[in-house]
Amino acid sequence: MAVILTNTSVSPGIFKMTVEFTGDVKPGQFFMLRAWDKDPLLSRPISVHDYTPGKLTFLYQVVGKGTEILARLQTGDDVTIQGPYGNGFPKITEDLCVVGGGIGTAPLYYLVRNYKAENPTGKCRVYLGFRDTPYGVEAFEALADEVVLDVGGIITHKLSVTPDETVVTCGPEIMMESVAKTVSAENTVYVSLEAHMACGIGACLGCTCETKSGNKKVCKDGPVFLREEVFYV
Amino acid sequence: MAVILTNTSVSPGIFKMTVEFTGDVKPGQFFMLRAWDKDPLLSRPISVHDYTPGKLTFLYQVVGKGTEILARLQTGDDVTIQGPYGNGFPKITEDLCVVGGGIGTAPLYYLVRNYKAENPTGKCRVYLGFRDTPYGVEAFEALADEVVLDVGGIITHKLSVTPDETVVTCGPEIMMESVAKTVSAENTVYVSLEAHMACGIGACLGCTCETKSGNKKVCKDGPVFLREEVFYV
Amino acid sequence: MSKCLETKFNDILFKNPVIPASGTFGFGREYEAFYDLAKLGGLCSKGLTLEPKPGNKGMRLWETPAGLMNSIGLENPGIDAFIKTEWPHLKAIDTVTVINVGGKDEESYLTAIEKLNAIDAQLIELNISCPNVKAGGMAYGMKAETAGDITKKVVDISRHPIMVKLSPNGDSIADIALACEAAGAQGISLINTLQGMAIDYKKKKVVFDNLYAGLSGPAVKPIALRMTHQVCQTVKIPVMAMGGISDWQDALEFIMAGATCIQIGTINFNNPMAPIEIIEGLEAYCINEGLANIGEVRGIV
Amino acid sequence: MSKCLETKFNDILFKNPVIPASGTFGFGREYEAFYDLAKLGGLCSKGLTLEPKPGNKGMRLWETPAGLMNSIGLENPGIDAFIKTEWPHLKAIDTVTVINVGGKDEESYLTAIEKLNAIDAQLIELNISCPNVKAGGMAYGMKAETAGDITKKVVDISRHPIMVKLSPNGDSIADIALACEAAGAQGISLINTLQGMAIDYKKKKVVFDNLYAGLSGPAVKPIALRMTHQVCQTVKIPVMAMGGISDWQDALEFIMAGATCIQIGTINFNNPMAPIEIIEGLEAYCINEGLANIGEVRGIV
Ligand SMILES: Cc1cc2nc3c(=O)[nH]c(=O)nc-3n(C[C@H](O)[C@H](O)[C@H](O)COP(=O)(O)OP(=O)(O)OC[C@H]3O[C@@H](n4cnc5c(N)ncnc54)[C@H](O)[C@@H]3O)c2cc1C
Ligand SMILES: Cc1cc2nc3c(=O)[nH]c(=O)nc-3n(C[C@H](O)[C@H](O)[C@H](O)COP(=O)(O)OP(=O)(O)OC[C@H]3O[C@@H](n4cnc5c(N)ncnc54)[C@H](O)[C@@H]3O)c2cc1C
Ligand SMILES: Cc1cc2nc3c(=O)[nH]c(=O)nc-3n(C[C@H](O)[C@H](O)[C@H](O)COP(=O)(O)O)c2cc1C
Ligand SMILES: Cc1cc2nc3c(=O)[nH]c(=O)nc-3n(C[C@H](O)[C@H](O)[C@H](O)COP(=O)(O)O)c2cc1C
Ligand code: FES
Ligand code: FES
Repeated sequence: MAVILTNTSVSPGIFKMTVEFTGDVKPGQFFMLRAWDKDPLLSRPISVHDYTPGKLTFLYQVVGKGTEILARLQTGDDVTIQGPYGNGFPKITEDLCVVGGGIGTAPLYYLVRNYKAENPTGKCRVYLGFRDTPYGVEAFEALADEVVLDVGGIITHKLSVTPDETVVTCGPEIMMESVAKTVSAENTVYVSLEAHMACGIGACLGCTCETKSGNKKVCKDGPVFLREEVFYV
Repeated sequence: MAVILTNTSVSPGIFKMTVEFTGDVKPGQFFMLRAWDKDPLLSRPISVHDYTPGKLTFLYQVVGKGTEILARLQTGDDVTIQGPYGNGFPKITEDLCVVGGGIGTAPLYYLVRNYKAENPTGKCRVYLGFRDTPYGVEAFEALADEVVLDVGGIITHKLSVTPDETVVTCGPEIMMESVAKTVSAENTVYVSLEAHMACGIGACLGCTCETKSGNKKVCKDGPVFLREEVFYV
Repeated sequence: MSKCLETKFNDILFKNPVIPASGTFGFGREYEAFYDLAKLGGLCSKGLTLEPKPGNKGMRLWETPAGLMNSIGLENPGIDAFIKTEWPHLKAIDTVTVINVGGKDEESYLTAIEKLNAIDAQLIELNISCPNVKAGGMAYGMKAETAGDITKKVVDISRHPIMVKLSPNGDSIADIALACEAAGAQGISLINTLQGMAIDYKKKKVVFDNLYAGLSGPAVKPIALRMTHQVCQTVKIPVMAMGGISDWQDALEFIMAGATCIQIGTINFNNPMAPIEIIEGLEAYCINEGLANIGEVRGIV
Repeated sequence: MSKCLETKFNDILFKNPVIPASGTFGFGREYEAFYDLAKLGGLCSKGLTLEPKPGNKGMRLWETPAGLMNSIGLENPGIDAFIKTEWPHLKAIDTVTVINVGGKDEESYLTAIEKLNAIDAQLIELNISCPNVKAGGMAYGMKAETAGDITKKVVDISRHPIMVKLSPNGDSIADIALACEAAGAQGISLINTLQGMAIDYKKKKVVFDNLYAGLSGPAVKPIALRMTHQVCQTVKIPVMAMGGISDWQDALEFIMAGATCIQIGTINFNNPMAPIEIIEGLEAYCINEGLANIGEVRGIV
């Protein structure tokens, strides 16, 4: 159980929720959220959008029953959160190029903020693609060295990566696949996958994805994978 | 859909909810309430506790999942109400003696208030029995000619009915049966029954009770019945 | 209303494929307060038996997670009273009335069917699947052989087309459907309720006098959808499917699984407007998808 | 902890009758972060097969009203790897480990069982009811005859007691249980998942590559409770029951229906503490009701 500090709409259909939480939380990790009993049955995996001790933030899109219920919660309400789960992004010391699409930008903010804190001299460029109304762009602009925004187009058309950048992408699968295929094989590319989840902790084997080294669990071995493991580029 | 004007606890586990509603509402009728989707599945039958045009009041006890959800609703929230359903109490012109037990007192308040409005010279006596903490007693005292209160005992032990009183009882079945058996056969006695309900409108045949004249539907033919019909006294 | 939902079930024309299910809609009267019944594709009567039946004693309803258990036990006024007091009203409604018939033995089925020959009904739903009456009903529906047998006898004497309503509690439902088809059934409907049990732990007693009872509602939808698909893959006669349908998306899934029409049961209790919302939802779907008729997506999975 | 929950399943002593169900608990490790596994009556391994299995491709999970459909397809490391990497860890936990074994044909069942003879397991759960693998599994569990056959062969060569896990999708479950008992099974567990179907109407496609999948969770509880009651009324060997149990009240109802132990499946995903809360709830119940042992209410309905 966590107490909700704020939960407000930041764009049509997009909500930002901050809850009380203290513990170790890495960028790229996620929590299983619920604020209901048996309808729906399962908890919902939501990435960490930002974290400072005491304050854990999620950015989420309302797409169905679970996220609709989350969106109706108010300051002071309780929400059950389990986590943090998942491997999270590895420590990045090279320059960083992140490519986010839609709500896939959610986990990238904490990544960038954390990267900048750990690599004060590192360079970080951000590509953000949205189908219609963009959100969260200024937050990235306040942190990153460069932000390229695309609305309604295909973000990978604008993408150009330098040899000393590590690339991290999160968004629609088709976008991540395109990033994985476009970026030179010399660069390290991480993708953050999604899968329907029941347990979130590696017990049900429901979130399996095929990789070069056999089945992996998105919830436990991921959600962050090296491009080579999952996209046969 | 109705908008909640107030919804507050009036005693441990007992809530009073007032919603916006205008229409014809008779004492003894009930509404089917819901403020959830599929968990629980069915709506909950709740009697009219009081009504003036624009303001419909329920008095309910929290006993399970449905009433728990109702109890959490707040001013301004929506609640789905269907009704009014059921026959309600018939027009009473004799003196009135009501015998209520626990939350069974809920529909009796509107009955007494209405009786007094329609029969300014009629006499109305009220017996109220509670297992532990009583509630709503002053409201009855403000209306009735006499209020007999019993806590922790058996209300029918105190009951004595005059020949010119019509008796109305609502409460635990064992109490209603005892009233039905105690009161002289000369008096008219009405009981207000409960049954698990699905539709509330007479379509599912789930709320049937056996009567002298065959099966009756508590939701449509009742919930108010003549004692002779249902208790074989 | 456009014609995009018009559906033929053999040669019976339904203005849309949405029909409230037997036992959840009385004889329709109660729902007239909510909407004009002529908007429905059809409606299905409460299960009728030859003789009036008082139904089961004791608790009749019990809620379960996303489901409802019932043990009504076919309470009904009997065929004669139905023909006298309900049929004139039903007949006058501009929609298809499906007449659901149950029985306790061969004779009671056949006599009931004969009596119905006297009225101009369009479709009879032969209920061989009610789990809530001890003698008869589901007994016929558990095995292909007995289901085929009773179907043949009924078809032989009925002047109305017979749609057999199958039980999900017996042997392979596709086998049973096939036997009914071979016996001359002109349609299949499914599923009736799943046999379940409830215990009141506080009272240390079973809830229903009849021990087991029938489970319906959203909880059973995945099972009903699987069975619908199995039957639609197996028989050529049209199928009227039901089981947990609560919105137009559910209805559409059953149509995609091959159902010609769909019935709406338990959700009527939760939302009396459900059938109308489902009709409107399917219509909007056709328009948005550019379908001239909903039939274009029937059986596409 | 008091002894009011101690339960004997034949001569195996469980400190309480609560056991997480196969496939919902991995090999236990993941839940060690939530509580000490020694608090459990026992735990049940993921379904093991002779050879490692990658499981099914495509979507594996789909939520339904109060239910969950899964199509994992028995992904597991195989018996050898299990014995090597998981068993030492499991063995060290002070609780009963039930080993769940699936197979694709007689030979694979028998070889798997032989390999397990090498370890000191206490109870084997013979899975003849997985609806998610094409060859084998449920095929054996649909009919009394085949279920009895494979049970007999397995019992003959196993040095461990065999509890057969039954499918709710086949012929009369009581008949199947009886056949397994006659074949020498020392226990029955039930139910495995109910076969269901999901369609993604937006994609106009079935959700699962394997067409149908297994339904579990609170939605199925009334059906599981009925089947548990039917089987407990029929066989003399002990029954380990499951299907939709989500709290101690549910668990108690299964015990009242006659189950000796109960397994906790899908609800682990919804509430990882569920097994512990159920144990505590049952214990409080015994105290409040003045029961020296939970067995006093077993089978009382
Ligand atoms: C590791 C991970 C991190 C995520 N982080 C975020 C985030 O930060 N912000 C955000 O808005 N969304 C995020 N998602 C997606 C989010 O989990 C789904 O949008 C959400 O579960 C939808 O639930 P619903 O009830 O609103 O929708 P419904 O469509 O009604 O859900 C039905 C079922 O499908 C599952 N489901 C539906 N969409 C997805 C999806 N895209 N991924 C996984 N399961 C899905 C649900 O969990 C549920 O079991 C993440 C998903 C994963 C796997
Ligand atoms: C005509 C009528 C009028 C009523 N008026 C009032 C009222 O004014 N105030 C009040 O507090 N209660 C009233 N009740 C009882 C009220 O309906 C139940 O307390 C309520 O349904 C319990 O729901 P739950 O989800 O909280 O409990 P749960 O026990 O979780 O409910 C489980 C199921 O049992 C049904 N159920 C449980 N108890 C009863 C009951 N006593 N009567 C009928 N169904 C029940 C529920 O509707 C539900 O379907 C009335 C009942 C009827 C039939
Ligand atoms: C209260 C109730 C009464 C029912 N009575 C009948 C009946 O008389 N005849 C019949 O064939 N089916 C009857 N059924 C079964 C429904 O017609 C339907 O097959 C079943 O409920 C599954 O659909 P659903 O999940 O949409 O409710 C009844 C169901 C309910 C809930
Ligand atoms: C994700 C998942 C995986 C399962 N895997 C197995 C398995 O490997 N072997 C088995 O016998 N049963 C398996 N089952 C079935 C459960 O053990 C149990 O029989 C079923 O889920 C019903 O119980 P429940 O409703 O409490 O979940 C699995 C169930 C789920 C949900
Ligand atoms: S969600 Fe259960 S293993 Fe990943
Ligand atoms: S509740 Fe359906 S008939 Fe009364």
